[in-house]
Amino acid sequence: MSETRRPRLCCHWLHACSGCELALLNGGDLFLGLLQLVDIVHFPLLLDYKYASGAEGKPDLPAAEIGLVSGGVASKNQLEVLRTLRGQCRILVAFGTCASHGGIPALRNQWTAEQTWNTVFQEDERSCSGEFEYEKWLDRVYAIDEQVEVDLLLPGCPPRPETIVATVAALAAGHQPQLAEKSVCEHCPTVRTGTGRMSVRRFLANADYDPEAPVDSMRCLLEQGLLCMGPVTVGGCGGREMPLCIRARVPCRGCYGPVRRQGNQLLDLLNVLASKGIDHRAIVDRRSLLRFSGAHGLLKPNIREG
Amino acid sequence: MIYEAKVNELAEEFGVHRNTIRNWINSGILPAQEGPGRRYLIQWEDYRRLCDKYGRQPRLKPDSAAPGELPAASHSPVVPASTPVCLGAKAKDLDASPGLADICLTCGSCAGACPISGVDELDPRKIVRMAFLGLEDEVVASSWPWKCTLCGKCEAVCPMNVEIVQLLRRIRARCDRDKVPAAIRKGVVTCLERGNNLGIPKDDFLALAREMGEELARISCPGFVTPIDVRGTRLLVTVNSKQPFAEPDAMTWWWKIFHAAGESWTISSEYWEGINWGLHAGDYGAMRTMVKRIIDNIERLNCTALLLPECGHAYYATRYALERWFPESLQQFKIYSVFDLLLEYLHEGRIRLDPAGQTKLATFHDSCNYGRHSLKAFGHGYFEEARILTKACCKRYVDLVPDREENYCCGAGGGAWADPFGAERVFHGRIKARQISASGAKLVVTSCLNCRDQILYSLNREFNLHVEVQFLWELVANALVMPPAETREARRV
Amino acid sequence: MSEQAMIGSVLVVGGGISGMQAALDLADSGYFVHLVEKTGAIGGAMPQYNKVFPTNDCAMCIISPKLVECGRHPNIDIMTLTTVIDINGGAGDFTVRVLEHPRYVDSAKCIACGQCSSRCPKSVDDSFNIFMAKRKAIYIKYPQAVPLKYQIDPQACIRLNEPEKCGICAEICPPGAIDFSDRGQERYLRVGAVVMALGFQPFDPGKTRAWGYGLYPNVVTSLQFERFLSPGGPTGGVLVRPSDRQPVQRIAFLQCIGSRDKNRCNNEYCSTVCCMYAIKEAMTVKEACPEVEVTIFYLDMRTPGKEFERYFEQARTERNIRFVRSRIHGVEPKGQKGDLRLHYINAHGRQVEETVDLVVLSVGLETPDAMVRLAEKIGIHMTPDRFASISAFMPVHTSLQGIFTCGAFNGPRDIPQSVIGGSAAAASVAALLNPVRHSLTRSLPPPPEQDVSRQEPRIGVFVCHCGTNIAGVVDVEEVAAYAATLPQVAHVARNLFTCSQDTQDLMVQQIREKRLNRIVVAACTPKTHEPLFRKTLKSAGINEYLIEMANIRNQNAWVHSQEPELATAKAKDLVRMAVAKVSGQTARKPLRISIAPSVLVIGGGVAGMTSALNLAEQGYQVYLIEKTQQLGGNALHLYQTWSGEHVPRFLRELREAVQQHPLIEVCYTSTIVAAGGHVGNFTSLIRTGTNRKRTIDHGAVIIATGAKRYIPEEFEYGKIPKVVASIEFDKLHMHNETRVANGKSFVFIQCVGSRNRQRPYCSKSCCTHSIQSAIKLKKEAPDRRIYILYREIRTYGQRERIYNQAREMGIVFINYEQHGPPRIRKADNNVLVEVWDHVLHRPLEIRADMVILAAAILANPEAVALATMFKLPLNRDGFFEEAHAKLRPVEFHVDGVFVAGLAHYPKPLEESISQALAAAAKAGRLLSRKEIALEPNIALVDPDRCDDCALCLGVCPYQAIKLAEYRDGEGVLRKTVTVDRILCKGCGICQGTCPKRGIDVAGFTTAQLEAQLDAALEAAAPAEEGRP
Amino acid sequence: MKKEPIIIAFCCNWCSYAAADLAGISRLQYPGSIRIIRVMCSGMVHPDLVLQALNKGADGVIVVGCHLGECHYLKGNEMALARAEIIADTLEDLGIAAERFQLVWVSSSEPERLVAAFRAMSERLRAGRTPEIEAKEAGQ
Repeated sequence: MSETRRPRLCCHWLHACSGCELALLNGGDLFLGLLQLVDIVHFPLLLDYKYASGAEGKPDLPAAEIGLVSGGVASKNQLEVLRTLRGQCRILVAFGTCASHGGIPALRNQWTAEQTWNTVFQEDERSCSGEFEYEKWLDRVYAIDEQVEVDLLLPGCPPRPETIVATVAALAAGHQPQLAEKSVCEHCPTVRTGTGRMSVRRFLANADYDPEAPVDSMRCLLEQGLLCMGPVTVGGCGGREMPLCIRARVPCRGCYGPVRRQGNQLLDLLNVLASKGIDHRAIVDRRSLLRFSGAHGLLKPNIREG
Repeated sequence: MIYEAKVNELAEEFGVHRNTIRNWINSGILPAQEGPGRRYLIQWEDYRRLCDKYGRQPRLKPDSAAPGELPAASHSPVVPASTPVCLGAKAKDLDASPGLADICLTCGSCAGACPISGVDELDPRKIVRMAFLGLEDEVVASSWPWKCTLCGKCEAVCPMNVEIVQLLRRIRARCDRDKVPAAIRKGVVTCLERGNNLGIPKDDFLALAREMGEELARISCPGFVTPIDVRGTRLLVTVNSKQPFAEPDAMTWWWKIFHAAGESWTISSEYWEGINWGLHAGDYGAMRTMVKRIIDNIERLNCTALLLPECGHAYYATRYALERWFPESLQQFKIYSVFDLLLEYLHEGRIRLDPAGQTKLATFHDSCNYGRHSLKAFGHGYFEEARILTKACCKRYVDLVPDREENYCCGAGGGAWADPFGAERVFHGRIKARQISASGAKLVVTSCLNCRDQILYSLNREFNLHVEVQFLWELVANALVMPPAETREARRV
Repeated sequence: MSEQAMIGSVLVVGGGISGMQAALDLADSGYFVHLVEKTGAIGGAMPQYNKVFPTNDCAMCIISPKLVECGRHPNIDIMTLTTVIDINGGAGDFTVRVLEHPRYVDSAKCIACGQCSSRCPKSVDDSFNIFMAKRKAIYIKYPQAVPLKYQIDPQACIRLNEPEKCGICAEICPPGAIDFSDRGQERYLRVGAVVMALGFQPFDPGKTRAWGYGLYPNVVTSLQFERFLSPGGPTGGVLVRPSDRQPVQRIAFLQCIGSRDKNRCNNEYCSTVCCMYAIKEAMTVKEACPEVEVTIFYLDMRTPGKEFERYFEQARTERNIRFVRSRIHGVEPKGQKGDLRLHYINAHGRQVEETVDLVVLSVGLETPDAMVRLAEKIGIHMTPDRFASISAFMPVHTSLQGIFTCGAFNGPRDIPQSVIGGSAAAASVAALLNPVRHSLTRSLPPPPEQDVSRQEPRIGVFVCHCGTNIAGVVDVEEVAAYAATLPQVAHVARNLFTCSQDTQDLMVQQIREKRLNRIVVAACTPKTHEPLFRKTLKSAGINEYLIEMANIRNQNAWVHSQEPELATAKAKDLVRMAVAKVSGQTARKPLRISIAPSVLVIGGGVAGMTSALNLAEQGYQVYLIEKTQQLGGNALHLYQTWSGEHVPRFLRELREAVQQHPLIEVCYTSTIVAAGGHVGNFTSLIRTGTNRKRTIDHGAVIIATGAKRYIPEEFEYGKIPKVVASIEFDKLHMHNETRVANGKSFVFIQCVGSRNRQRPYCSKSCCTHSIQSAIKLKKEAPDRRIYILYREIRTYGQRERIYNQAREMGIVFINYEQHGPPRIRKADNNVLVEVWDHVLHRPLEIRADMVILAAAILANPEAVALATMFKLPLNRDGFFEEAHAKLRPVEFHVDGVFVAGLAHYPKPLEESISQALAAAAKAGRLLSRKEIALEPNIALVDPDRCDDCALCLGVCPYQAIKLAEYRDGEGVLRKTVTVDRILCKGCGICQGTCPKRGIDVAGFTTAQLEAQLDAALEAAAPAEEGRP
Repeated sequence: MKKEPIIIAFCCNWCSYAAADLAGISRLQYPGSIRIIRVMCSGMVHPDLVLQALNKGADGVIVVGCHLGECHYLKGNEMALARAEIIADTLEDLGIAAERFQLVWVSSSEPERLVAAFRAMSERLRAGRTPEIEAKEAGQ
């Protein structure tokens, strides 16, 4: 291995939608620049590379210095691939919110695998009929750090292209990537007073604002009574600029996952509401607040309903 | 409901002896039928009446009464409870001094200390309260003043120093004379009319005294002659008329001591009675007259000291009357208590005592009059003296608990021995009996005739005490080491 | 006396709680204090108690920090074994002759190692344990004594009585502190004022045989019983019969032993405290052994103090303590086994005989003869009850100017009243000696604090035996050995009493030698003892907050006393948790703020005026806020004090003094509408009568807003004109209105609106008040018939005299507790009162010309608004709740705010005045410092985590959190969360709210709590998954 | 023999911590597997700490605050009450037995009440109503 050789990048998807990979591509020039820094050795979205089973029936994946894994782990096969990736990559990055916290697919953790199976594949008329070979499911959807050791979380649904490229670039250069550690509020310019209305408005309700006036004259959406998940969600969606949803004057949906790695967006937000004297039971389907972070056992089948 | 109980259970419950229960049953105080297993069947109502009578909290209640609920206090004997007492309607005059009732805190110390409080509703606190609230007529009309032995235990414990005994004496004084128990009333009248309580004619008495003297000389005191109306002697000695009447030998114990001590003494041929039931009857006029007679005797016989032996109340009444009505005569002669005199003999070596003869475990019972009453009235109670003397005559001694100021009355004081309330008297004495049994003493020494009679004749029998009871001077007389005749003679000069 | 000639030091005679309080308040207010104590250690009677009522705190635990505070104070000179011989001179300059008795141990050398005592061959009865245990001839008074120096009992010491013999202590004493040639010496002290806190002695019931004390071993005094209940007592807190060490099954408390008695003693007065301490002792027994039958035989249960009535009620209903209204005349033995027999008459007049195992005599308080003699020698007037004669208007002034008194020497009283008295005396001294404040005090700067923030934690663990309290259950050696194995622990030590003075010195030494920078004390509770250890850290030169206590006594040894192994294991866990927590502890600096030298006094009644006048005399500006047009408050309705002093005259003089004082500004018809700020710097908004608003800056607040009267709804009040409330009656009486003037029969009904379900408290002053009125009526016309219908007569203390006087005058007292309240109806021209007599159990009928209702005192409803403004708690009855019922009776947890008078609880005038002076003392003590240090137990923002989401702003109950704007490095306008260090009280509600751990209360950070949690669960097997 | 359930008790400095001290003074006895963590106010306890404790092996968690209306900090216990509801709901969501968490009010003078709460929770947990059993019961 020559000393000038660029670090290899292995990018793989598991229980994912490919949005993260597309975000990387959306980086455009930035992505091209990245090609100067790393050698992409595996990237299913770009390279139609089938990883045949290896010698002992293991997935055959190339070794790399940097591994980006998007999506959570939902099947035995995915688990096997993940373990292989962990073995092959020196730095393993959970790429996007699904890999970091379960993401949207982990919403199904509210039910047992069996329930989901029956609902989706048996009861729904639209489901495919006929004989298919399905992958063998795990009991629930896991974030990848529940199964293997992960070196870095790069959350986002999807992550911001600039952040992806900067992160890979930093890793390639052997630096610690600079990722947002604080919540969405950090760069939210809305007007906060620490007080607010003591009720929860429906999520879809519109915020009060003057469309002509800049966002920084708009009142904090949470203080307006909108269920904004900004305070419990890690920032980064807007870079050092205004968060994206706020930019659109809608509340944060929490897509970057919890602000603390161990945090629980549902519990933290309910706690905020409770502390402010808001009846949290006014929220319809509170568990949907874990829509992006239902892995790590935070969403569980409701045994009482079951 | 039928109350089923064994005699000993009832005895335990009422704090009396089995004999007392049997007596109650036999006398009809407690109607009861003999039942199986040596049990008695008692109607609940009868049982409750007995509890009321003796002021006890019923141990059992009829099934209908809620547990823990106390039956309503029973009614006043005079006025039914439903009739309210109108306060302020009538001016009260019994308790002229606040110390007699007003300062009462109604704390209940007196009632707790009184051995018969609750018996027939008698309760010192209640009496004080009634006097205070102007209900003295009810008190005066009741039998309480005569069931009370005036022992003063109530007064001794009163934190406010309410003079309860004084109040009761006043109440006694208020009673119509025909309400005064017959024996007392008669005793006073007889004494006033005939010179002594029992009306013993002078000649009979003098003859008896002489005879007894001769016998004493023959048995133990050679040369003894009963000194009657001997002028110029030091000591005038009175006589309790009960003794010449019932147990003349008892007089000679003192005579023997005088003889041994070489005392110069005499008995008066007139008005020799020492008993003063004016005190018990609340008849202060009679009391004064009787004491005046003694003063006259002293003056007539030119004595310089007075001794009233035999009974606690005689000493108390006489000294009290002297201090109250004849203070000047106390300048002329000295009044001795039995203790003062005996101790003087002992300390001056005029008598010698040998305890060897008395091996029974002895105890001393403090009479109320020599004890508490003297302490209060004269500033000194004869507690230690009695014990020094008793111990000088007995090898083994034990105190009653409690004793001295806290001693319990024998139950027969204040004239009660002569009163018609025998059942109450026995009930009163139950604590004394218990004290005596608990002490283990087999010999009870006392300085009062009433106490002696109550313990010896009543409690002994009622409570199976099996104790010997002696007067202090009887004990001393028996322990005397008689000196040779010349010593006595020498001393007399 | 000219001001120049005054002396800026004070003599406090008596080292009990009252004297200690006076000394501390004075020393902190700028006066040097000589604290003279006749025994070998300060503390007075309180260290002997097991618990205190009604809080049930451990007495030793709450007094111990005060002892140490006195012991350490640079401006308090404690002189033990010292008696005052004579006092000469006058106010401002006294010369005091004192005699220091020989200790025979050089205090400067003694290290309190205790070797002397362990080797001393002579044992004598220990008076601290009321002769139920032994001590040596060389001894310390009690283990936590201050000063902790041994002393030789010259009566007992072999060597001192027979020269040539023994002398073992001198031979083995490591520092050679024993000095048999010690002769003691006379000294002369020059002081500006004297505070006499001479204290009391318990009545000796052995003077009479009636109660069997000294005759039967199972008759004990209440103080002995305290020792039996005390874990440090002769039985280690286990209740057994003294005669045979068998368990106790039945206990009887006999009340009024040596009180309210002129027969067996000459103490006519009520000792005030016995009812409550009897309940307390009974409750303690019942808590430990509910099956024990406890009966209290009483005459009147006197529970008039704050929360006392509830305590009484709790004892009766929840604890099943039996209360029998019957005074027991005597105690007799039953049988030979130690049983005792009581004979009494129950409420129904029936005889009852009971057998009990143990009789506790609730002995009263009296002034020791020696103290009476001293007072006589100095020339202080005494009352017939042998207490210092004081005026209700000047409750801490003796008859001699410049000599003040406090505590039980002023009449029997409980701890809070003694503490209040101590403070009140201090206030009076401070006013007298104001010109020479700070003239003789010294301040010792603490050693420089070393910065340990960059050092690795080097933790020192000090494991306390607490005598046998901990070591008797927990294997402390094992715990210490275990502590040594914990990470970062650099030093472990064990101490017999970690809180004792000598151990403190030892700790300082070890911290320095071993370069310790975090300390764990495994001992009792931080609630009482952390402040003490913090001072120790300070003297060792490290930041005082680098400490954590592992509570292995209260929350371990004592609650698992039967399971030593478990307790030892738990102690290790607790130490591990404390070590984990302390390693995350950071140094904090107290916040120094300057103080506005002025006081806002709210309420122009007697309490408010008294506080105002005293503070003005102390030289501070006072704003006195009165909502009406005149000063005087409730006292305007009063005619005389219990002792017959004329209130209107006093009120007029007080009012004039207040109005004329240049430093007092009275704001009439004014109310507070808003308040802000904090200790030292309050800002209050006042609305005046003209509806103008005005802002006042002040350093302290005294709340003296008084109380309201109850308007009766019972007894036909308002329906029959001859039924009036007592306050109305007083007015009619004062003006000799015809109903009164012609009246021949008067009935007073007590407890109208008090002591019921709705208001379960006693209004405290009504019994005294009604009796006074009755006496006055009777004096005017002796043929008047006067009846007082009561439930309990509560003429506590020397007030009992007027109760006795009333009865002597023929006033009739009828108790209606048993048979129910009286019935009132109109009859012709007068009122017919029907009531049952409690002795005769018969109905009584009284034709009354007037019926006077002793109506309750109610909390001022305006207190609620004030409480909200100043963030103060109210109790269930609406009265202000002080910081601690026993030892902080005029303070709040909110610094700089004090309470006095009826706003705190119903009380008679003299107690209001005392409390007002005490509040002034506290305010003066605060203002005498130019600046104060605030506890930095506040929330801190972690800038690395906080993202200014502002969620914490709204949840803060003190509005202490704000968003501040700033421009960042790039010039962008940003916001940041800031915490007002003064407003913040450190509750941590913000911490519980923040989703990102961006804000933490110092000393209780989430990281620290987590560390504790992890340490606690270290051994527990985690659930099967990493996260649920 | 069943292991004593491990219970973490977050005790408010002003009420229950003092009550726990008083329990000692009164020599009340309670199970030895209770670990008290002192907090300044029940309102200081973030629900996350409760969940953490349960995750890290505690069988039960008890948060003890002052009686409503008696909070030393005016309203911290009201916070704790509101939080207790969300904790309860979260436990339900997670299928954790509700008995494993409890909020109790105790004043500083009510050690018996505190001890009774400790004992009651310990006994409840020892009775075996663990989440696993709960799940089984629900499944039947």
